[in-house]
Amino acid sequence: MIIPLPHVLLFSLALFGIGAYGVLTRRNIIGILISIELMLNAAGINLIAFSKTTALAPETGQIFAVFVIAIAAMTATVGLAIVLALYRARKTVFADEVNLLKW
Amino acid sequence: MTRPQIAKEKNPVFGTGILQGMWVTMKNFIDSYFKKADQGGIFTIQYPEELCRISENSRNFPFLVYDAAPDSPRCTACGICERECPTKCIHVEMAKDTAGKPLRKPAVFEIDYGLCMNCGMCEDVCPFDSIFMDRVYEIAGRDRTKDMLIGKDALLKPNAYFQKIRPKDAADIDARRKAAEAKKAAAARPATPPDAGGTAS
Amino acid sequence: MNPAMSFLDSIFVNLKLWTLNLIGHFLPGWAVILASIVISGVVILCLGPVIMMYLTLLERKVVGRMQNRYGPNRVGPWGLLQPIADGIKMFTKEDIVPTNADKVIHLLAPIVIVVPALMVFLVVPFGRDMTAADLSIGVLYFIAVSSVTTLPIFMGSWASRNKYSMIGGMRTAAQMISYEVPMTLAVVPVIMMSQSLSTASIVNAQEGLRWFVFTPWGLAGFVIFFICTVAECNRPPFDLPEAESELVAGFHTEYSGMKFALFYMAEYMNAFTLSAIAVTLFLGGWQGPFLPSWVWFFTKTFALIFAMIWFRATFPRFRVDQLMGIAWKLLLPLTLVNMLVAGLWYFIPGITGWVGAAVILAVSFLGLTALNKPVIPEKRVYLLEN
Amino acid sequence: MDILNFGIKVGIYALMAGTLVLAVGVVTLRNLFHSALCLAATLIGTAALYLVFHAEFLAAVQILLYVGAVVTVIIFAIMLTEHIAERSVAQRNRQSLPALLGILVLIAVTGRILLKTPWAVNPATVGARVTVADLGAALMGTYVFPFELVSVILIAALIGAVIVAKKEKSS
Repeated sequence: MIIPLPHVLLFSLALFGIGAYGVLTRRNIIGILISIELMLNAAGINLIAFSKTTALAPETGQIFAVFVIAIAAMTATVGLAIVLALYRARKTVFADEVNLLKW
Repeated sequence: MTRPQIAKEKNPVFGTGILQGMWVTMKNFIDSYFKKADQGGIFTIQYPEELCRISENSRNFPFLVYDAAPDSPRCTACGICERECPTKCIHVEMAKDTAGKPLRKPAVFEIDYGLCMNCGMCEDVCPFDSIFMDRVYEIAGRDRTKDMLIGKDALLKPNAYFQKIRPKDAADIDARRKAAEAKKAAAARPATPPDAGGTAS
Repeated sequence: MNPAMSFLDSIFVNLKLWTLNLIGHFLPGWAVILASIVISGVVILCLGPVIMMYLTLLERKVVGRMQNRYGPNRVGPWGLLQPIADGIKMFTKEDIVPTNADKVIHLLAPIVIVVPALMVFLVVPFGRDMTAADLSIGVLYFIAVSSVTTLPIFMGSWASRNKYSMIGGMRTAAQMISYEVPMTLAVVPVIMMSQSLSTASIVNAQEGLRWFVFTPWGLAGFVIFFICTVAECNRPPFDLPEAESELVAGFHTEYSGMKFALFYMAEYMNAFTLSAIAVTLFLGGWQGPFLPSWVWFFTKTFALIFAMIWFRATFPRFRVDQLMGIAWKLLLPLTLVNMLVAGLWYFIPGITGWVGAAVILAVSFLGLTALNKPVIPEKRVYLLEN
Repeated sequence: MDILNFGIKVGIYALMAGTLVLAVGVVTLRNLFHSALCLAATLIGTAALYLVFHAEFLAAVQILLYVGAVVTVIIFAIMLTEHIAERSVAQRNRQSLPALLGILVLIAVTGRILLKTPWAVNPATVGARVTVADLGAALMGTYVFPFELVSVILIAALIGAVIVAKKEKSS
């Protein structure tokens, strides 16, 4: 390892925090999806960093990072399909305007 | 509404149409190196080096014909062409000798190629078979008043040139002129022709 | 191989080693490493644009010949200086930015598009030991980097604020994503057989005349890969994103001068690198008898580029539904069958495997074409309302 | 070699900082298209970080799938719904400040835990180079069940996306 592990973890923590902030504050659903991608990415960095330093088998983390990427791709496709359907039905992409099920 | 009948596919095997199309372009590519223009090769003409073959009947701007020497043209400065020209692009002045007596040849003969519309009226009306339509086309100029105004010296071209560019017309005209001259000579054999120098060929 | 040939074969490698030795005499070790990177980088950075310039000339000449014309032949002997004249023209043209354009992205798009186009050169094996960086994931690197090309096209089309650009960008997205799938899957059999992702070892696996294209799965894979290649670099007949007759110029409608030149450059460099990768994967790369390795490589690559130009001169443009149909309904299933066939061919030795593989491929191809009968759209009747 | 090492180290930290700046851009930029582009740049930065950890395969997959596919799909969706996301419309809800505070607390606490934890670095793992073949063997061996599961979910997502986004035929 050329740089210490905690630094990498801090970096991915910051990335995760930024993503979470985006999820909490964005109104646009596509914006929320983008922020979720950031958070998943932070998880991927963590997996890789651990697989390089503390893992028992070096490939474990990479395998799970592959899974994370696959899941992220699915999130994007299904989420965006829902956004498009929503846009077609209600002419909006803002999360707080989709409040039909709100009490 | 009935659906339009689609023509039966000519190629039974999928993909042969594609290959046929590709063969057409490939043949063109190969032919462009090995075949002449009329056999399917390249027919582009490389302009400044080689010029277009112009058909005999092509016409554009008028010029004057002389027989023996440029200072004795067929033109008699009668001014018919000047009068008949629809765009008035011809300007003729008759030459005068030192005594002020008019000679039967032009002193000034100018055609404004910028005005000329290539109608060929001058050629039709000329009674002396002097003015004909030329086919030069590399006459671009930078100034439309100066460069397009063509003077007598540039307009005068020998009969040989006329025979070269329009051999059929030139032969007809020469034959007619010869016949007319012979008739004239036969009629006035005792006397010397008044303008022998001008029209003898 | 006689000594003269081996000298010619490794002339560029030796030149670089000699230069590095010279530098090693004067400078410390880290500078030599740096210089090694810089030399390869500079060669690639020069090679890319030069190849692009002469590809434009080649294309214009060949298309001209196919249309019974000469093509450019005025500037310099045989028009050899024409690309330079074009370059000067591009440099001196006015740079127009639309008023409503997103200025920053409009500027960034043509710059960004050149980066992946140049980066792909890194893994191209130009000859024996002539790969700039023999990455262990070479082929994947190539696929990954070339997939980024969609992004700058999107940037350009969106930032122009022009409906033609927008439609062009949308079409690009659909087309490039669709054709990436069969392209990647067509590579899989090659990776299965050579058991490596590195371009250099893939070429080494095709030693002698055992090029992958001479096997049933290799031929099918090559054809599929090449079709996808043509589609990936938006060349006719897959040039819907920049269809002149429908979309003016597609995503680069609003670009002029040097920015347009950069788009153009990226396109031609992509055409070159994609052909080069096709050669590497299926046509044996630099392998070949008698001639130096790099001569073989460039001969094969330019043969493929010639084929691309040939397509351009021959075929009319696809319709959008046909384009998508070919990618998803014909090429994708065929690549899946091809992977299976490659496995069978590997485990059934001798003539049985060959014939079996060929038969399976032919049958699945015919079956797929039969299933994909061209749809004749219903004739539309527009009733006038009264 | 010291200078080279130092340079690489500085480069890595600069890469991290740049990636974070771009990530901040992703969540703060008003124009969604810009933030999607920032996302692409962030993902490329992360891929470069993967290279630092000698995970070349992951880096390539990251670029191929994220930048090549996911970001493209996102931009596609942005373009299709674009005229809604105009400048005049508020792009952020009213919980900015609480969210910021909460995130800062989260980062502070977790960061402290991170720094305090004695990480058991496995020297055998640090030295190991994972090749693509190793990954393939692991995927087809130890992890074959999750692998198959992911492929099933992928198919489900594919079909689901098509069904959800399909335009219903007007009767």
